[in-house]
Amino acid sequence: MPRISPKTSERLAKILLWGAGFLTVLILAAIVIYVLVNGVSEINWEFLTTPPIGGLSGEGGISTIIVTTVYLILITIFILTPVGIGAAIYLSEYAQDNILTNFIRYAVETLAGVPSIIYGLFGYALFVSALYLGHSLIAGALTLVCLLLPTMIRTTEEALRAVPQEYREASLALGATRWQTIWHVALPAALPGIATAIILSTGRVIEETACLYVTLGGSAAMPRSILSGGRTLALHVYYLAMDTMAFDKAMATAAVLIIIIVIINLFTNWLSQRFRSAYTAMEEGRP
Amino acid sequence: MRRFIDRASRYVVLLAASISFLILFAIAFFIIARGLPAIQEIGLVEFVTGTVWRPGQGQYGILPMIVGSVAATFGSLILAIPMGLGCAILLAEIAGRRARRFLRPVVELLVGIPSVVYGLVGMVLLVPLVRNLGGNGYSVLAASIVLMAMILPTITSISEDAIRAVPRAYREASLAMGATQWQTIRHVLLPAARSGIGASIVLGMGRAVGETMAMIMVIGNSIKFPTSPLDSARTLTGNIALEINYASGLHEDALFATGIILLVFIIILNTISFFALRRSRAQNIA
Amino acid sequence: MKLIEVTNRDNGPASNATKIKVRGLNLYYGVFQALRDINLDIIEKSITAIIGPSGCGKSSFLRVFNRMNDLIPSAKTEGMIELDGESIYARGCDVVELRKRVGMVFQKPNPFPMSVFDNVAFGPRRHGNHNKSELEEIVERSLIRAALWDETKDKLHQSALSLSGGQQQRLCIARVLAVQPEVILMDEPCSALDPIATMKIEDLMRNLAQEYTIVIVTHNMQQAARVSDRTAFFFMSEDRAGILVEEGPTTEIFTNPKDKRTEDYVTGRFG
Amino acid sequence: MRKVFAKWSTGILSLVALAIALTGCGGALSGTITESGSTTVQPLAEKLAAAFTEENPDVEIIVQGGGSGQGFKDAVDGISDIGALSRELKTEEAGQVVKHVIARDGIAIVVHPSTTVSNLTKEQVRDIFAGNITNWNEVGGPNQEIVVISREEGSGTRGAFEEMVMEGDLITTEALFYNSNGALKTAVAGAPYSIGFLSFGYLDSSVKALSINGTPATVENAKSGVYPIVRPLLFVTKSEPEGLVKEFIDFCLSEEGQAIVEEEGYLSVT
Repeated sequence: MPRISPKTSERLAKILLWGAGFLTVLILAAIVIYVLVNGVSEINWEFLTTPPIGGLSGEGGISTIIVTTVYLILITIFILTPVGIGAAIYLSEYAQDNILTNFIRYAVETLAGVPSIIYGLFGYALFVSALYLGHSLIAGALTLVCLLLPTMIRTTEEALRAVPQEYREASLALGATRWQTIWHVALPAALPGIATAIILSTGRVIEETACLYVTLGGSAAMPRSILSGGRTLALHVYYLAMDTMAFDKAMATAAVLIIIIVIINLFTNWLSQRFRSAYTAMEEGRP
Repeated sequence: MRRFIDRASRYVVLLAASISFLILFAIAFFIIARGLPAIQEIGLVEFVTGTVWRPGQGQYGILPMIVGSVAATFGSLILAIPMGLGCAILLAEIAGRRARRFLRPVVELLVGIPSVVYGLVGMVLLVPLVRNLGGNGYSVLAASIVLMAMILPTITSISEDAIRAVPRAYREASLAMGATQWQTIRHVLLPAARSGIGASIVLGMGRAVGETMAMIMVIGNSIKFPTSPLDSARTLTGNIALEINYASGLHEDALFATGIILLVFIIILNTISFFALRRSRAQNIA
Repeated sequence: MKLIEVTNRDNGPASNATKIKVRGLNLYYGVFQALRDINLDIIEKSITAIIGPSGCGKSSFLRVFNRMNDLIPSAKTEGMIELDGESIYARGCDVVELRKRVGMVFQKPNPFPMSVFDNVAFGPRRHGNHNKSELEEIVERSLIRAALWDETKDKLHQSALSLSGGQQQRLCIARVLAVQPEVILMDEPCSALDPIATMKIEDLMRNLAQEYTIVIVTHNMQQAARVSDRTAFFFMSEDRAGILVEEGPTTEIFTNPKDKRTEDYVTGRFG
Repeated sequence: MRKVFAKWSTGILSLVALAIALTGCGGALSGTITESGSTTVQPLAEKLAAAFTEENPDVEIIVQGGGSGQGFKDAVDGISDIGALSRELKTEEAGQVVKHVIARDGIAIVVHPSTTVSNLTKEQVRDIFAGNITNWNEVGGPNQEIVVISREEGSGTRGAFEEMVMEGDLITTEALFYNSNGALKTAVAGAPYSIGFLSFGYLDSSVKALSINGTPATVENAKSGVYPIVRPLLFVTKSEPEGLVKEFIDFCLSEEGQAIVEEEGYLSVT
């Protein structure tokens, strides 16, 4: 077999590598452009502010869907944030190397890889059935909290660990208690990182389908209490695509989703950049 | 008072931390408590190697679904590994700052797109295309392509980190000996980063095995053995999501048992990637 | 005042031909100028030591010769650098070809995480030699030349990372020799090693100087005095750009420096 | 930093207020009914609920899908006040709930609109779904493989279809499966040479309904008893309904309610 000269293989390899990059861009472009081109024309004020007509006709807008999504985000984040931050504080500020800590770490690692549908099964068995919450916002939110907790803990813990140790030492040396140090020094310094974690979680609530499919019910009506069922934007896309012929509406809803996700991505990038520049400023001794 | 808050707060955060532990325990408990009796009743061997899934007739064999999940995942890996690794090398070694600034957000956005949107585009755009190749379009091939787009970012970003983490000294030593850039990548960087790359592939695999909604939308959900990429099939996850709302009694428990099998798959994959990543970190410190 | 004994050597430089010629070299990293107006001749088959305080651009200067600075996107080189009369920064110059001719040994031993054999065979293989018996011969020859054969001949297929630091550095030298370079650049090759390992490497260098042109950057003035034929003293100008203060036979630089700054440095008044 | 925390706590407070507002839905003349189950019944139930709440604005009726099996389970477990089924109760289910037939529904055999075949016998339908007939040319169509599309195990429509058409034969494993009427319709409309079965309430121009034994699938034919595949749509409650739930079921069975049933393409029970 004749060997290809190093120069030819170099050239060939680079062509293939750029090809891979190009193809990735192409995939994203195909998805985003296809959805936007087919969906954006349907998006108007009426679409956003009228409720869908019936659950299954596919006609009407997405107002109740947007409201449900917002409620679900608020309830989920409201429960998720204190638990997630608390756990992260324990792991980064208190945890010693003992069995309990190791168990917790192992749990966080493992939970992060468990697929959404398993959380769905769990939420269905515990919240929907065993706790008699039914297919409801609260059952969906609690399931999401379980799903998002590992990521929330990890991101927050990283943010806390990034706070220079000197800050804590300075605070302790001034006679502050450990908790005061955490509350007044470590947490504020880690705030942009924690905000990033919350926004990322919000994004996940918006993206999630499988676990909500089996816990949230899928009613298209306006939720009246946390015991009402509902459907989020992503679920609505699924129902529209699978249960109706309204592909135009499905595309429009998907377009709304993509626009939200792009905004969230831009926002997190901006936040993490700010976070980083805040730290470089600290390291260089500027305020 | 100050002391009291200090001491109490410690227990409060410990409690918060323990919740994650409790959740894992509760998940394991609920899935197993519901699924295990079904496995006992059906018989583990019969359940895992049975080829017919007809709950109405009391036949609960999930082998076709195991094969369906494995086939779709394997197909997606064949497509995603060269692409993802290519992108990772491009981002870590070759692309200039400007190309990187463009490519990285693209990869990030691919992560963020909800899986139903992948499913929707797959259903409307990809399935009719695949139909031209034969069959009805709802197929393992369509599922593999959709999954490829979904796991591409995982493979790309973790492999990129692994390649970046290879000590600079290796790169310089190789280049200083007159090796070309590609030779350096191929013979020095990739071997040195192989644990991290392996972990990225395993994590991508985990994501592919766990994907649910997009699979239901494009794979057709038939309960036979797929014999070609153009055949329809059903995944383990799809089986759960499709039937849980319709099931009762043993049928419902059998779906929890499907969850146990899925969970076993995932835990094996996670453990592999956990150790691979640890090894890759240890290597780069050495 | 004389603090450092310069070893008297009978063999001296084997010839007086210029191997590398540097004229009007300026090196920039972005807007920062790292080197200003360097003019220097490197004599063939001799050892040239480059000394000077930290941060005066010694390593950057060394990396000009095999164009390793190309790896830094913001780096820009001006001026003329000729290897055997041919400009190495000319448009047609092949960097890969250049690096085959100009090998480099780094500050920290950096063997690849592969076997000893694969480390030494890495270069020849990359340049297209896959003949097993030829490779075995090259590996043996290179390891003998690097005075490492006796210690490693029984563990050629063990990981190179299992060797001691000094052995690793000699392995890196063997790895360079296997490519059959004409010039070997050494960037503080002994700074991470203990005195005994250092001595072994220094002996090796003297030995290699009969065949190769060696340029060594060192912090250790005793080392420069012990091994080199010629010494170049670099210093930092006020705007932190590196400049060449003085260059000449090692004996002269250490015993009779022309410049006040050189004298201060070699007598240990600062640096 | 303190300001940021002040903002945070305001945010949290308003969240709590919101949660309370969301939960708080008391009031003497109002109440909530939850209904879940069959996706066949779902669009009808939504319309009935809309009409009922229009007359009683303080009442909320939550209508959810889930499937007939789910509807039965939810009613028994008390998760829903009313469970909806699109099939007759199984013998083992019958004793556990009180059933109310709110409408009847025909099941149409639907094909992709491009299909040239427009009539099949019940036996041919059975053979196609059992996998004994796999090509359209065996039933007078083009030489094309038949794509069989079925509902999930547990679906009421499937249960009724199996009971009335399959008569003990099993649906082939080669079939594609979807878990709602809508999903099945979308799949049939999207795949050439496909065949499936669908509630009358879902029929529209995107799919073609076949005549069975020469009888077109129309409400009239189903009502007169000529069309062979008709099943009841049920509401089930755990015990004899009272109060609000009784009001609603009575409304469904009233003249006004049954008018809506007919309007939606189902058969009234009166």
